[in-house]
Amino acid sequence: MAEWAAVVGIGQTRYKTRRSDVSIAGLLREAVDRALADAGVGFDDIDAVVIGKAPDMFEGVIMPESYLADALGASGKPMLRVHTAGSVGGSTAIVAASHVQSGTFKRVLTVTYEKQSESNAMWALSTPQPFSVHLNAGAGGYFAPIIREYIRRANAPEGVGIRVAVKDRRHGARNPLAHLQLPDITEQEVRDSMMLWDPLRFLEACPSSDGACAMVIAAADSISGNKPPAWIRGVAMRSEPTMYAGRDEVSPQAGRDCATDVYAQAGITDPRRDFDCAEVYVPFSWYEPMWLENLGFASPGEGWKLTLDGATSLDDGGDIPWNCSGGVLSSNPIGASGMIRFAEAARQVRGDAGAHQVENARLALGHAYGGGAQFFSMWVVGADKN
Amino acid sequence: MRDIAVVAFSQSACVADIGAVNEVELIMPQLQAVYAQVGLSSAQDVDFVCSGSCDYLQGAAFAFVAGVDALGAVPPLKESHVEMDAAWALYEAVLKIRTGHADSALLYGFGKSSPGELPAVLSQRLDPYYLAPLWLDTVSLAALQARMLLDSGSITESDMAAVVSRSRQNAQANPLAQLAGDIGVAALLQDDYLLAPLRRGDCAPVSDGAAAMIIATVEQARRWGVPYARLTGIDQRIESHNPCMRDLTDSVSTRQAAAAAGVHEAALDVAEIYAPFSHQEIILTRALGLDEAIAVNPSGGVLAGNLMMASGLARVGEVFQRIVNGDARRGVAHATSGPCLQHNLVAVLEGA
Amino acid sequence: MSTARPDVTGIEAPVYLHYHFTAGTAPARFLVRLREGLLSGQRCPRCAKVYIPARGSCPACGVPTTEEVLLPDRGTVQSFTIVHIPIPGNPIEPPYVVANIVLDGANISFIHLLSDCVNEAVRIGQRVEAVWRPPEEWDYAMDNIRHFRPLDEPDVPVERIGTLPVSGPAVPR
Amino acid sequence: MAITEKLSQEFELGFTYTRSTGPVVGRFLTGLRDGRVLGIRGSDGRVLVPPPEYDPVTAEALSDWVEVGQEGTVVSWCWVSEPRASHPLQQPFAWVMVRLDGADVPMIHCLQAPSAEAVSTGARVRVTWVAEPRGHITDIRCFVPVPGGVS
Repeated sequence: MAEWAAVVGIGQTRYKTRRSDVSIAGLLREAVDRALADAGVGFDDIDAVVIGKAPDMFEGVIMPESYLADALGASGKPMLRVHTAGSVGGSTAIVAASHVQSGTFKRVLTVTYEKQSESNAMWALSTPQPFSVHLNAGAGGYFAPIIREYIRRANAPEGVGIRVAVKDRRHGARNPLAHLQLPDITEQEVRDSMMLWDPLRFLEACPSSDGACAMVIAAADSISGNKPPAWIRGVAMRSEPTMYAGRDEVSPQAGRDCATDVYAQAGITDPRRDFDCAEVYVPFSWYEPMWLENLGFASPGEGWKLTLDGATSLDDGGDIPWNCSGGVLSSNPIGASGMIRFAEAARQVRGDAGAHQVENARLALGHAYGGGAQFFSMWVVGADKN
Repeated sequence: MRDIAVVAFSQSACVADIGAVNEVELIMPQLQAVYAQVGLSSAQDVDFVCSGSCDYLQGAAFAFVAGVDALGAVPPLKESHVEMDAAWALYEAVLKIRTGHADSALLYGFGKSSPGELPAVLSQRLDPYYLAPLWLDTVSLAALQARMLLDSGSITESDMAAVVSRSRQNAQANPLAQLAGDIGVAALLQDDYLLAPLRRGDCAPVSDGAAAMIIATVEQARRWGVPYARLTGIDQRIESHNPCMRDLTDSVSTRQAAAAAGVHEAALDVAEIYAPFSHQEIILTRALGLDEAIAVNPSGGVLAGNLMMASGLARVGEVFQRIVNGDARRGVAHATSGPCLQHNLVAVLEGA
Repeated sequence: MSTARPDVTGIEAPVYLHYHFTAGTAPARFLVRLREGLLSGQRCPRCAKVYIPARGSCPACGVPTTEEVLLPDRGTVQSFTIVHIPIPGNPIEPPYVVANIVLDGANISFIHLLSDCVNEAVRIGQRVEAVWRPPEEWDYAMDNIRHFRPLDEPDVPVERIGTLPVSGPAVPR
Repeated sequence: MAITEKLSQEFELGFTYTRSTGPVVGRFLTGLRDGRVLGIRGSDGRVLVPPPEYDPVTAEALSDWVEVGQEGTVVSWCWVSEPRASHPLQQPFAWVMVRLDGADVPMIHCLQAPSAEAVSTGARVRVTWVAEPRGHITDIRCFVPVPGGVS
């Protein structure tokens, strides 16, 4: 019943620790201008604007769509602001797609961002509320025990996370937009980097970046631009509580259900075989093998073997390259990170991924998650409608 | 496009300070109420859930995440969130149903505004370089807007007081209202200014609370066998952020949204308008083209109680209830967001 | 004249907001009990799982929880991490162990410090007990329990973590 | 079981954000630091102060700079009888929308006046500066009435 929708324009900023040369609006506009140019359209051609970002406390601008309306050419148009924690970049893309898939709009501009350098993520994510009933040990304090449980359960060897950390940074070195440019990174360097939350080392965690990512999503009768469209073959979101009795934190049901849903829409039966590549939200190295299993690319307990076999590496000629752009481990403007995954998946099937292009990519997965690995959003994009 | 129906609505009483109640405790009674209206057992019985809230009201990042604990999201739910009034969650859900990915949706909005100082908090919603550093607050901006209307001769302070008087009168029939009573224009004009030219009565009170709604395709509503109102139009538009760039005596985006939502395609008999300040009700009544025969804010509107992040959704709910109760056949609901009516949503509801 | 000064490229924006926070009913009940030296959870009326600290609902079932269950201060390590970096607002000197601990009789873990142990010997399934501050220091705060420490008991098999019955009386420490 | 003790406590949610301004906002703030008020010309020819980075109508980037006067006319005002600690003035003051001479759109700042009765729409006011401007919107300390000035 849904109308066909496609990505016809993509724009990203260069990701950096600190973009001290632009305002918040200027940062967004850099991505937006590139997306519009890529789509060959102007603001007059846009029917609605959908903006997403993670908590307002990162920049201290409350409900920033108010202030950003002018910079996004939204005057006189519908505007929506999405916030679903770390998965927000993905869910924003899905909400934007629904504007078109619903038959309500022809062309929608969507953008996500984080100007992390304006504050401190550690502060914003652990603001002091009185009577807290939980000890605060930071994001790593939350995720490291889950990783430890994965390692125990899968009986995984110690070096898997290190392998991912190196692979994604080498991928990132192919992507001129990536924040970390570490073409010569070695496993020894990762191993020697400071242990933060055992078993997570400094170089196994994502950086903190400024940046924005924008897309133009259009209906089938409104395709524009000089590049092929990336057809949206399926979209899905799932949420579950942060904690509940019996919850599988290592392989959350919300992630499994979300994948099942989006694969069914896109006619995918064997993700490792059917996809040509995937952009998956991996902010800590060990989440690659964990998500390989959660997303059905590997059987439970087997994900780390794909990683060690080089199956996910573009450099090693793997059959299912993951995060050819460098992934979250190479660039992490939190509110935009999910949309970057969705946009990079679209770049691959448009054949427009430059030095990190997977040859003849026809079908790709974009994935994001957030909160306590409880909010999931995914889409499947293809070079063809079916 | 698929026809969509509102099938259930519930909101909490508007109270100034709800005290020892957290997000989950605030939301859950409203969810249970809307499930009961439709005969559902939980959020598992709808296809999509979307909520609206704002972290800064109570000063904690990710306020909405705790809200998920009220849902019973096991197995996991198709769920989304807007950092906006839940009227925009309704908008997102309508699009979702139109795509065919859902036949029904649960919406909720919640806000516990009492912990913070709302005007100061909302001052940080303004342009972060020119306006927010002045700590110019929303009440002051509304006062500048009111002055322009008064200076233009298009309203008088008595007109503003008349809006407040009618709100208080209407609220006497609304057990959930925070401010109600029989108070006349002359008495209201005796009050001192809070922020001249605004008196306290001209400004909505700050309320804690939550609201929830269930919508569905008309086919699903019939299958459920519950009374419903059809949502025949919904649209929302934003304007320039800088109040100085706009004609503050009008609401252009409300006019645009009203036209797109088809407000004037048939006669109306009720309107629920989200006007946090008395003069804004006059601006909006004019922008919506409402004549005197139409009952405006029979609930008392937000001047009688303002559930931040849920008041917009509650306006839709009020119109729904009047249609289902047989008090009205066709009505318009309005929600606003941003300084001086920057962003407006208009929905049209009709009897089945 | 000041024209020789470099152009302005940035501003500082102090955003300081004041709040009067009130704990929710369920967290307040947990904290009031904690001040008495008791660990109080809530049982879900639908699935019978016991949550501590409870938020006032069973997150899995979406129903209000009201039945109080007092739990002993002994439990099992569900997982853990050794923290090597300082955390804002957290005065503990790294490295230290942060563990997800499930109390006996509870079906959910919470995070707390694990001390009086060899960090490298901490393991999933390890038995632990609370070390309380002296009663005169008790407040409405989780750190009435200074930390947990290992118990000399056999490890709990992984598949049984989070399902153990109440192991003994819940008494004020 | 009925433990109803209410636990309440004050807390401050605070951070000093470091904002980079970009070229447009930066040039305006540089102007303030140097005692000048700069506007920018929009797509419809109107002079806008403070200068938006992007045109409110077309969203195009703007760059046609215009220096405007430091006197102007009150377009609207309201009276703050109880200033907050964060406000630029600590005695009762007015927020004013002022159309500076040479500008087509007003700007909002505060006005120092002895009482509400001393403020009126149409009154002439002028900028006063802080002693040590640093490139910030509050380098304009406030507006003050121009003696005898009525437009």
